[in-house]
Amino acid sequence: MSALPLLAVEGLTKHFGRAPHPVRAVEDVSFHVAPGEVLGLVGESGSGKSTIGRLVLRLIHPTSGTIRFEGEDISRRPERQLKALRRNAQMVFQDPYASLNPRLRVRDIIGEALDAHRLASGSRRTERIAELLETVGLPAAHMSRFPHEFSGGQRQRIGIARALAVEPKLIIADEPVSALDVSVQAQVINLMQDLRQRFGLAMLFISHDLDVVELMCDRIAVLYLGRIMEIGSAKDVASRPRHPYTRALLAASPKADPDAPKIRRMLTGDIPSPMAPPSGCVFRTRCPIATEECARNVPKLRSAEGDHQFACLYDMANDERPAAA
Amino acid sequence: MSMNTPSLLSIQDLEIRFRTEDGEIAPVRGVTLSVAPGETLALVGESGSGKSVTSLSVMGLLPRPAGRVSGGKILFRQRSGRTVDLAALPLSDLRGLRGAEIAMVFQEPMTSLNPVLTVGEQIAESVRLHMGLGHASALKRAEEMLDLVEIPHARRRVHEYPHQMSGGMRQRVMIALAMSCNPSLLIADEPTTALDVTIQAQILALIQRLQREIGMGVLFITHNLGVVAEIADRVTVMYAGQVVETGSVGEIFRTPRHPYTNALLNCLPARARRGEDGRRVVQSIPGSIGKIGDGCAFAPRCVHATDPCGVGTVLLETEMDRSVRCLRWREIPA
Amino acid sequence: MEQSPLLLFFRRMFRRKLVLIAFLVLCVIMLMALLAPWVAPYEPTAIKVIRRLKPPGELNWLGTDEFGRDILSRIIYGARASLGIGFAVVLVSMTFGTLFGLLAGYFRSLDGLVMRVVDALMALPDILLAIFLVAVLGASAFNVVLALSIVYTPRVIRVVRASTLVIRELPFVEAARALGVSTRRILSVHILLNVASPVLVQATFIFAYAVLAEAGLSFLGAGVPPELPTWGTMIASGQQYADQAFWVVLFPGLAIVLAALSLQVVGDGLRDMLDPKLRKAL
Amino acid sequence: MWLKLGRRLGSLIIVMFLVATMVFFLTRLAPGDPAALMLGDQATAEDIARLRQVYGLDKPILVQFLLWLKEIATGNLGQSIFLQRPVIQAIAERAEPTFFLALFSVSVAALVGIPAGIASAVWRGRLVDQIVSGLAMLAANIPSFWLGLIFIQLFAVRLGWFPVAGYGEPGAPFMERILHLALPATVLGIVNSALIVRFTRASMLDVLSDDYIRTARSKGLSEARVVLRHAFGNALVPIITVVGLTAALLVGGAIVTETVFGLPGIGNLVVSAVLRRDYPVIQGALIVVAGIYVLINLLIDIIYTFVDPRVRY
Repeated sequence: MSALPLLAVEGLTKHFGRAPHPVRAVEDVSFHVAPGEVLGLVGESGSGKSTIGRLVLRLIHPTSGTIRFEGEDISRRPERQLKALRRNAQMVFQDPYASLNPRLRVRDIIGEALDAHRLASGSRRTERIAELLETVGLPAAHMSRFPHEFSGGQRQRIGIARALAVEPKLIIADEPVSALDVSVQAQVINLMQDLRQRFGLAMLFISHDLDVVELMCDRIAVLYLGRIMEIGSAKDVASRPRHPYTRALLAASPKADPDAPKIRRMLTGDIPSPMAPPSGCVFRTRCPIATEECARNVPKLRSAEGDHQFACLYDMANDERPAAA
Repeated sequence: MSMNTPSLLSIQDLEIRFRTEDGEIAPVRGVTLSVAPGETLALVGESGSGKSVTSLSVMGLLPRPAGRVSGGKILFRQRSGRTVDLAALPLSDLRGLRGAEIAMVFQEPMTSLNPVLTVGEQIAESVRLHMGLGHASALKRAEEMLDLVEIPHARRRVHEYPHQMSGGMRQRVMIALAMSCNPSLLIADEPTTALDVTIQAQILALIQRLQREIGMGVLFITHNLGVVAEIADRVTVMYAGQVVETGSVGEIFRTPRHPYTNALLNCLPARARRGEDGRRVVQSIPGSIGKIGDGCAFAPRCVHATDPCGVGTVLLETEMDRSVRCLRWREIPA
Repeated sequence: MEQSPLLLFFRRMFRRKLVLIAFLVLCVIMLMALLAPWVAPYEPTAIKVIRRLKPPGELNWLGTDEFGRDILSRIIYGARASLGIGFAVVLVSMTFGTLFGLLAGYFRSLDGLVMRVVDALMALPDILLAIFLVAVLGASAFNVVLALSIVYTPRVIRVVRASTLVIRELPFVEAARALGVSTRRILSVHILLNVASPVLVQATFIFAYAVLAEAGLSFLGAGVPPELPTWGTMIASGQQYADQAFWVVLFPGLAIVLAALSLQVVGDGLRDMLDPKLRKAL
Repeated sequence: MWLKLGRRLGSLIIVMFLVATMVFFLTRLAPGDPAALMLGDQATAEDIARLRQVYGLDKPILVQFLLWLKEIATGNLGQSIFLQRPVIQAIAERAEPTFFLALFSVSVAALVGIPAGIASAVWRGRLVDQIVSGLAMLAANIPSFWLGLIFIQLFAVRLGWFPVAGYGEPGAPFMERILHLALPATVLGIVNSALIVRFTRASMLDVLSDDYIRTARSKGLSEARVVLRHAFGNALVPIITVVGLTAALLVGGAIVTETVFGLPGIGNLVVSAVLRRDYPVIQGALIVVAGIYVLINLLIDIIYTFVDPRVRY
């Protein structure tokens, strides 16, 4: 990366609850996002992907690790000193219903963002709200309506307009299209692509849907039980996965093509509880190539080529198979 | 296939009405579909399409007294060979079929099992009712069923409560419960939607295996086109309470006839195409399901709609084993 | 779609006829209380010994009490004290209950302390706590209000806290925090606006409870001083004459039932209307 | 589970401590010197001073508080000013009528309330529901003392079926006691059934809309089995709570009813103590009543572990 990263996360860890059995939601996660770049966080439940998003925005406090935004460590800052972060990083939520206060009009929902940072007032405020609504493809006249008068897709647009109001550099999009129907999902994906290009937004795009992530993101990080399994460019991760979990995840996602090969290789068993993650490699209990070695040490991320990294003792691409498998 | 084999389930021109605060609505207004023995029919649609309501009406589980079947037939061929109209069957007779010949698996494994009864008791209850087994042998049967759905340590887990199991395990229990009396028709209402991808794959494989072994017909309700491609023999697509197209899974994905089916497939991120500026863009369908008026329900969002689409009733045209509800399907390039 | 929210509110609210009737009854009672000097046929304190314990009739529609005072007039004046005390209790307990409920629900550090105090207050039956408080504070209308407010504030705290706990986890609150909206605004706009409806419903219930409790206290002789006519004191002083003149006891009691019942029905109507879960199920 | 119960026990002890604190300090707010009050009008300043010393009233208030806490922790609730005997003894003498009144009332309330609540939930919106809900609403808004007076007029004075008031002669047979308790228990049963009906109805409605009820129906079970086994089994926890709390609150909350019916119970004791400003008795009664409430709460928690497997494991 030539440019200074917009966001750099180092050794980020979050435990919920108290010892002896805390929920290990996020464990030693490191990544960075360059200005204007979209990084996808993919994983199943318990992978910690949403927790990472909230940690980055400091909506919850990290247990350890650092979060640098534009070079400044914000991981321990008190709320009072987070004004700049709140201006520069925003969130778009999964649930288009619960993410808008049902008692406020659209005008006030978006206006609140402007007020909080004293960005516009009076008639300039109204103008700006109208402008934001039009940016996300809603008529300005809708500003005096309440959220319940909109469909799911329209609400999601309002949520995006609210996030854009402070002109952020980074958007954390937490499953922004998962609750939407396919046809509406496509509308919102395209809108986010447009906005990204128009405003040069960087994004942390959190999703469980590999297809959506591959479409939206420049790079992808695959998470399992709070740890990064694999990280690299979208193309590399999706078409040349190096980690057995990534491979399994890709194989398990049904393709919308009756001629595509049916799902054959399948992971057995359940995702372990984040309260009692397996020792060593957290994936080993379901891994088709796990060996005794895997229980001993947590595998470090290692480089495949370029900035494509994966955390496995065995490189499936280079036939580094364990003797037993 | 459905032409030659007599159907197991045949829904004809079904209409369902609900009383609401703002008057009566008809979330289902013209559903025609059929499931042959041993076949999987996927019923596909987005939210508000009426697919779940349709499935509930087969079981007679519409919320009462608000909802009712107001038109059409739900013909079901019983094991005895007799064909009955489930929509007109007295509730007491319908109860004899529920769980015995028609079974259902629901979307939410976390909440679909009774939290205060062990999973064994819940399966055994059904077995005792329909198969007339005693307490001990019913519990034994429950254990066998857990084994059948690949739950490890079935002997021990039969005495566990739902909250002691993961979502995937609970969905297996739901399937075991549904299969416990060897139904000839299984209705699966979004059975994998609440599950993670890797668990979804397991459950889909399980349902397919059981279907092969037991030979039941499956009505599989889903919004996920990937799952449809994975599991279905034939597909029925619904939009705004109506069936708009039916065909074999290959036909639907390769040569969709209804503009909605076509547009829906093109909304998939996997079908994104590179635009002029080099960006990959997915197609989308403008707007959302709005008020349903005269004419074709999809017309307001359809790029091919012309004036005639907005008036009158559009009928479901059936030709061989494909049907489509569109005035212009012959003219529209696939 | 564009309809006056207030109109919509009333249309929804009064879909059930009973709610409308209760609301009207309540309005009539309140109007009578307000306009007592003009509405009441007699002075409530006018003693006429020759006409003591007269049954309901043309002169005294609801009969007279042991001093020959007109029962209807006393009920109308009694409404002032009974409803006035009830209303005051609602105001006080709503204000403090909402405040502490919001704080306890939003700030985890305050929660333990506030809720233990609430538990302690609720470990005593309403009437026992009230009678104790009045005994310590001294019997006066003000102290009755104070005592009943202390009794009912914990209920409001519980309701507000429970809603706050749910609402503060909702994404729109998270969104506000991510925007850097001040905590005060989050509490006073995002949370307060959304707990307003359960609080409003609770208010009507507490009004009814307070009217009932005040009557109970007065009846026990631990409420307002007996010379002030309230529905409770009327029953208390009439009690010993009930054998000869049942109306002395019957009518003030009916007044209590009518007022409390109307309040509850209106509260129920409000809840049915405001509770989206119930509305969807309709 | 033991951890949970232990934690619960801890918070209940804190609650008791807070009740004691509140009772002690609020009593001190009361006008008048307790010693002067105890001795009556003819007391001299010397008498009062001596008594203050005997009762430790001359010590700093915090010390008094701690001493008092120590006393009540060991079960000594002090001496009644007017009854000339220990408070604990006065309360014990009054416990029997209160106990049976609470027991019978809560039985009446539960036996009427639970079936009515279930019926009204199952036939929601139908005539049964309208009647049950209507009656429950009415019952909730009848002052119990007034209903008591009306009942006395009707069933005791006019019809003569039941004794007008009191608890019978000392040493009277239990049947006679029951006769004396019949009217007050009915009154309290009616008034308290309202809450149980509404709670049962609400929990049943809640449960009936749960997903597993649909599952139970999809198995082909009869509606009776769905309602009684699947729904009621799950609604049991909130219903047990409300029945238990009703019983707990009746122990000290039947004050007015006890007064109307002249039952020599704890409520009656409190009322006379209030009227006589017999603070040790008031304090003692409050502590005992709160203690019973807290114990019943603990009992409810223990019952949960039998009813709900989610708590057990």
